Amino acid sequence: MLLSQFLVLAAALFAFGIYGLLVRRNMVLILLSVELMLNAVNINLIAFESVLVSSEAIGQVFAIFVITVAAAEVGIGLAIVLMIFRNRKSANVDDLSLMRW
Amino acid sequence: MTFVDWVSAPVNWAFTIIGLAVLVSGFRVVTANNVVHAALYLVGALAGTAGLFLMLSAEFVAWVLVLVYIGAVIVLFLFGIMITRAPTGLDEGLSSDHKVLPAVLALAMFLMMAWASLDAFGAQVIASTGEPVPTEILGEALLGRFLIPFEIVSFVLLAALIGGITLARRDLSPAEEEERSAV
Amino acid sequence: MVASLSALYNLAILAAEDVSEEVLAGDGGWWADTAGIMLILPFVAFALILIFGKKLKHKGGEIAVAALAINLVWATVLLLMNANGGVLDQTTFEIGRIGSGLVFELGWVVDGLSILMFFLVNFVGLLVFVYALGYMKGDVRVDWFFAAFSLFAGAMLILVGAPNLVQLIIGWEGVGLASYFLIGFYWEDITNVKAGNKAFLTNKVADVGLILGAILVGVAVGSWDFGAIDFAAFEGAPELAAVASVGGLLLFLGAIGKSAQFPFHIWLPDAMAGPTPVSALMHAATMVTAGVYLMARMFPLFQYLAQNVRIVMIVIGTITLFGIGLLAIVADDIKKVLAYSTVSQLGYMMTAIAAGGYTAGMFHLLTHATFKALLFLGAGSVIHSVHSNNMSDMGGLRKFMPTTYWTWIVGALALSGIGLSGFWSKDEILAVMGEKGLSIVLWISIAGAFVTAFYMARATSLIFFGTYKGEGTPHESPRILTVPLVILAVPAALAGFLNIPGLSIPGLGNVTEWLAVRLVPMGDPHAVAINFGLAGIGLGVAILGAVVGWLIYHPDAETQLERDSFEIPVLYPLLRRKYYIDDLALGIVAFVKGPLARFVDWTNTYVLDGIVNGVGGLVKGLGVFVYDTLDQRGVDGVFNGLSAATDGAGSVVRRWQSGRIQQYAASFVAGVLILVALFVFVI
Amino acid sequence: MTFQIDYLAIAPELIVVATMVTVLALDLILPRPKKYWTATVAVAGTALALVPLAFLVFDGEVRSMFDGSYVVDEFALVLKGLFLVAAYIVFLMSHNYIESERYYQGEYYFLLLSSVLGSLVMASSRDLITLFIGIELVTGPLYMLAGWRKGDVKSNEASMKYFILGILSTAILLYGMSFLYGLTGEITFSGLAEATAGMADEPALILAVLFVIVGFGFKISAVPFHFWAPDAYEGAPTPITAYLSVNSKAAGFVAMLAVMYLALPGVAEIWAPALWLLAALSMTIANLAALRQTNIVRLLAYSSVAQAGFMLVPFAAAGVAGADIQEAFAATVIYLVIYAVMNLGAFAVVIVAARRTRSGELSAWSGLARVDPKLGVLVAIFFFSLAGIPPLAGWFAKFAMFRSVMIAGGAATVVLAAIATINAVIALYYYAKVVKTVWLDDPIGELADEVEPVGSLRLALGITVVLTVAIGFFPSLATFAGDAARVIASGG
Repeated sequence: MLLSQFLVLAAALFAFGIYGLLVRRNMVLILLSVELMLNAVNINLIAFESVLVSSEAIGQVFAIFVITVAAAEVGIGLAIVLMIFRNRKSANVDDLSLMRW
Repeated sequence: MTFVDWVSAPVNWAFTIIGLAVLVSGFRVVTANNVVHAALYLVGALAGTAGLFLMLSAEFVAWVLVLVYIGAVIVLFLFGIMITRAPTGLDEGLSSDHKVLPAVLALAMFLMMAWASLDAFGAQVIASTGEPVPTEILGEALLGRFLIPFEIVSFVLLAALIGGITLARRDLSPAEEEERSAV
Repeated sequence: MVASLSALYNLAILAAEDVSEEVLAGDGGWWADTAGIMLILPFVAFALILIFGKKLKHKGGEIAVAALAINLVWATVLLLMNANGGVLDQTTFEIGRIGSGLVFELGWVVDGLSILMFFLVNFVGLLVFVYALGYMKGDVRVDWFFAAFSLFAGAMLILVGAPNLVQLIIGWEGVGLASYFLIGFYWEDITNVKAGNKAFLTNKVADVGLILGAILVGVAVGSWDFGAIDFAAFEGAPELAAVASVGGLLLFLGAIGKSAQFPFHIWLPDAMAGPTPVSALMHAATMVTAGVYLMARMFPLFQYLAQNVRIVMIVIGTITLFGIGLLAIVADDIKKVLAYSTVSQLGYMMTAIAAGGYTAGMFHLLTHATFKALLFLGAGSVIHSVHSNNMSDMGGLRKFMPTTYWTWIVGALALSGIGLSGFWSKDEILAVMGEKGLSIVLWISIAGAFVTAFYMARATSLIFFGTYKGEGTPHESPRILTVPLVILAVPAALAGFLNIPGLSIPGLGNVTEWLAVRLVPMGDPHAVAINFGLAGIGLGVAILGAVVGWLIYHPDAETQLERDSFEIPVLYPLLRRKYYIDDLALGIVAFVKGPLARFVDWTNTYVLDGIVNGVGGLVKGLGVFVYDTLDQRGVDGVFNGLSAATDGAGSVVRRWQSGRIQQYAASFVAGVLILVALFVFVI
Repeated sequence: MTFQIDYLAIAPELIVVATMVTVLALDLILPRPKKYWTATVAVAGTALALVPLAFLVFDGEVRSMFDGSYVVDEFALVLKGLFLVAAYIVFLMSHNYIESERYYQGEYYFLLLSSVLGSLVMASSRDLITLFIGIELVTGPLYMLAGWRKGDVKSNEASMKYFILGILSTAILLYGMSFLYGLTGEITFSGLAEATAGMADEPALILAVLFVIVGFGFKISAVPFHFWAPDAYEGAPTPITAYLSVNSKAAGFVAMLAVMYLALPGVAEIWAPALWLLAALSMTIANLAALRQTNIVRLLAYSSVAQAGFMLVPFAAAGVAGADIQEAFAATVIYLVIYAVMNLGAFAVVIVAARRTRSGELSAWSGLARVDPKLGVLVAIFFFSLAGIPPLAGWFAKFAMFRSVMIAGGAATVVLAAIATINAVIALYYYAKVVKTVWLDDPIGELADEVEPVGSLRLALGITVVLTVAIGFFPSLATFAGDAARVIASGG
């Protein structure tokens, strides 16, 4: 296996995530896109680790931290979605553009 | 490593299959016109990723991914989708109409990142395959050298939990509150 | 108390041994050690006025006066000590340092230059404060007025007493802030507020130069201490030499902002919106001289290293002294006449210092401070009496206000350079220019002297001669206003004798000797004898200007205003057509009556009047042109245009904030891409 | 491998943790009318955490744990001090604000303390993982606190915008960090510094470094990663806005300083031009946008973006010119400390004034000084200080910034200095506009009756005013911070 094949795959997933973040109107779907991006980072970390083989498995530890933080972010994000939904009966982000200029 | 070498390794066949599945699922996550489908495609992408992790001797992380994401986070997502009563059927309005610029930006990002990856690691071969990193090492690292981030990340979760509950719960109206305190 | 005195002394002794016997100074003893009290008292007064001011009879004015009175004791003692042997001392406290490098210190320097300024600020300040007690009586917010005024005096003393550039900048900004408060003092009127803002912003643009220059010079020398900088310049330290031109230019930029030199002069006439005592003290006698003072303080830098900057300084100064002086001819507001005059006189000082006339420039600063304060206070007295700033509402006041009138005459003669103090100091500037071979500058300066005398004659005629055109009956001002006028008239008349070449007054010496008490020699080419040729020309031109002005605006009550109302030189004779016809008719009658009468009348009508009117019209036309075209449209236009442009750009930039999160995210990603692309493809 | 834990070194963190737990427990036990005790405990805990900090400062020893991943040195101590004091002031500002609007108090203080804990950890972290977790703990709670006014749609919107751009930047930051690890096999700063030296031509490293900069650029709200700032500032509760603009921004700067100077000093040719660009853009764009703002909080938001640009200047200048980075390090930290003080003061004034005028619009502030001169003086002090007018603290910040630029030298640096100069003048214009409105315009509209601000708010105002004026006259108060920073930058 080549290291780069994993990295390119991760890059593609990351790009999908960016695309989703930019086009999705529903905030839950935006969160899904972000999960894709963080997952791409994890693939990077694990792939690098399998090459570097550090004594403390740093890449894998890092990935575990990323997964944990990602879970926390999802919790925060969903709480914000619920709060917005309660006020506006919609989870679409482009409905919210009161503040500008 | 020549292409023939690459093709002749069975593990690369496995990679191709799983990788394609991950890519397709990932693509559908951001394009599906059904919210629930999008979430389920994410499950697919994550499961594929876990498979890749197994190939990369990261057994523990793979199972963490399955447990945390597929077991918990996706369920959370589905709850979120249900509660916000987003249309669960086909819905063309999930994505905005302006797709060209985001697509161009995302493609440019991809080309940039892929180019940098190939440039730096183009021919690097992953030597060790299959042999999982002992969980013991991870455990010692987490509770040894990375003790502080390990403890701190628990506060990240706790804060997310408490803040999330506070934000998401419905506030009682003053009347209800009085009623409750009277009880 | 951390006194870096000993180090300074070593330097001074070193300098004295090596190069000059001029630096012979005592340490000033107790009086110099405690001179810092002058820097602190006005701030104490400021605080006390804010706290107790409302309850006192004069709303805190008495506190302000008391503070400056005490200060004046110190200033006078130090002045006398300096005149009798010299005082050179410095006291500093360290307040901080950046690493092992630059040290921040506050304190006070006592040398010839600062003592002169201490005396000037406190003496003129005290008189103006006393005057203000009467002038501001019954006005709004009197306590705030005196508080801000004290703040100003304190900041000015901090500025002139500064032993280093950092403290000078603190004082510099302080006077700017106080000035802002006081110009906008009558804030009920929006134009006053605008004037305050204009002054503040114009100054701020220039201050950037000062601060950058100070940092540049300070970093190069390794210290902001004036002693260290001056000495480095004197020795030609290579680090300083490398940045001297840029640093000098930046410092000069700061100086022309504060001293309202072209093209930063635009703020000063507008600043006349403040109460008249403010104009007298800040916009004539002290604050605007800060730029000149800075140049004098940093004189060795320009003298020994940044010589190319001096050319810029001379050009700016010369443009100012003549071009802005012309504007005084067309102004109707009495205070604006004096304001333009101030700018023009500051141009003289700046040019003199640039030309190397350190003493001449500072001497003119000294005399100018006295007579210009006198003129402003006189103007205030007049305004107080007729309740208008416009000369077209005055006239004939000579009879109603004799004290004001006579003191004004003293000030006007002094300013015009006819006999009194201004004559001596202006002559010294002309002598410096002559000696340096700056013939073009010299002739422009002489022309400027003509203009000065001309507009003073005009103002004097319009205010004090002719008939009264305002409302009500004017009356002489109360004593509290006239006594300061009389006191100020004395130095305005006599200060010139303080620096007559070769004359050393027993017990006082002369200004040249006072100012020579500096750490390093100033190299002033002080004229050993009076340059009678130039003095004669200067005096002659001034008298000519006064006479021409007088003849145009002489007290012909009926036509005085009419004579002042023309605007374009070609139209001028047409506007006066009636006058010509009358004269022509008279001439015909006279012709009939007799050849002699006819000849005299003809000469009078066509030759003399023609010359007088022609010259006057030309000068006036030039003034109108400069004012309308260059000043109002040109310089102001640039500033207004700049502000409009930034405003416009602001509204464009603002639109990018569309409020839509996904556009933000797209910008975010695009930012990443552009950043990376820049690196890959460009760098 | 076993690791020794130096409990004194992490005592401030432990005290904050204990305070968090106490706050949570108290919130459970106390009846609603007594919930203000949670605030008192939070304030007291923050103050208490300063005690071991003082011990550590006097001790002066550099304490390093976990293989150099967690270091308590002078630099960390100065910044921890800054974070704690700033948090203390924010708590004082929150006290009445949160109580009066019936927000959840216990949770509020718990979340804010979490964020403080994150910043403390960050100041000491010397590897990528600890730094990342620290920065997540700083921002995570803030996403929610920005939306704390649950019923207010603007607050919802603030929370949403901050959150979405926040996770985008986190993802990009992480991608960059993963590449840093992949290229070097190191995550400690010292290891990275060795491994990256001389790798400046490697495109993957360029990408990694730039991604990391982008991640931090979001935290410090540098243009073009600043879009969230004005909206989030406007919508969030004002004390949170103050916290966002001071603690959160400072945390971003600390992270950036540490990573660039400690982990990537060998590849300054990558990050320096990038920072140069961000600095120039931030100052110019934000200042121009600020000119047109009518809402006072938005104005302060743009001002804080512009100030971030000023703070980046020494950084960029030293890197571009290849000059000694110690001075730049010191200048940025000095700027950060002074900025924190005056900006907190400005927000405290905004809270008081908003209560009087019942509006966040600048026009509502017209003639405020004539009704309430004390408030007018405070407005003048803080806004003039932000504008950098001597003798208020702000001048010294600008001064230190310009000085470090002068030391750096070089053509690109001079251009940046010129841009900074022009922007200093533009900025003066809108700061002066605020003061002008307050002092010179005619009062309009109804003002609420004079309510003496509560004690805690007055204390907050008092602390910031005293510091703003005192640092202006005695800059050595702030140069201590710079000296500490210089020590770390020299590797000592």
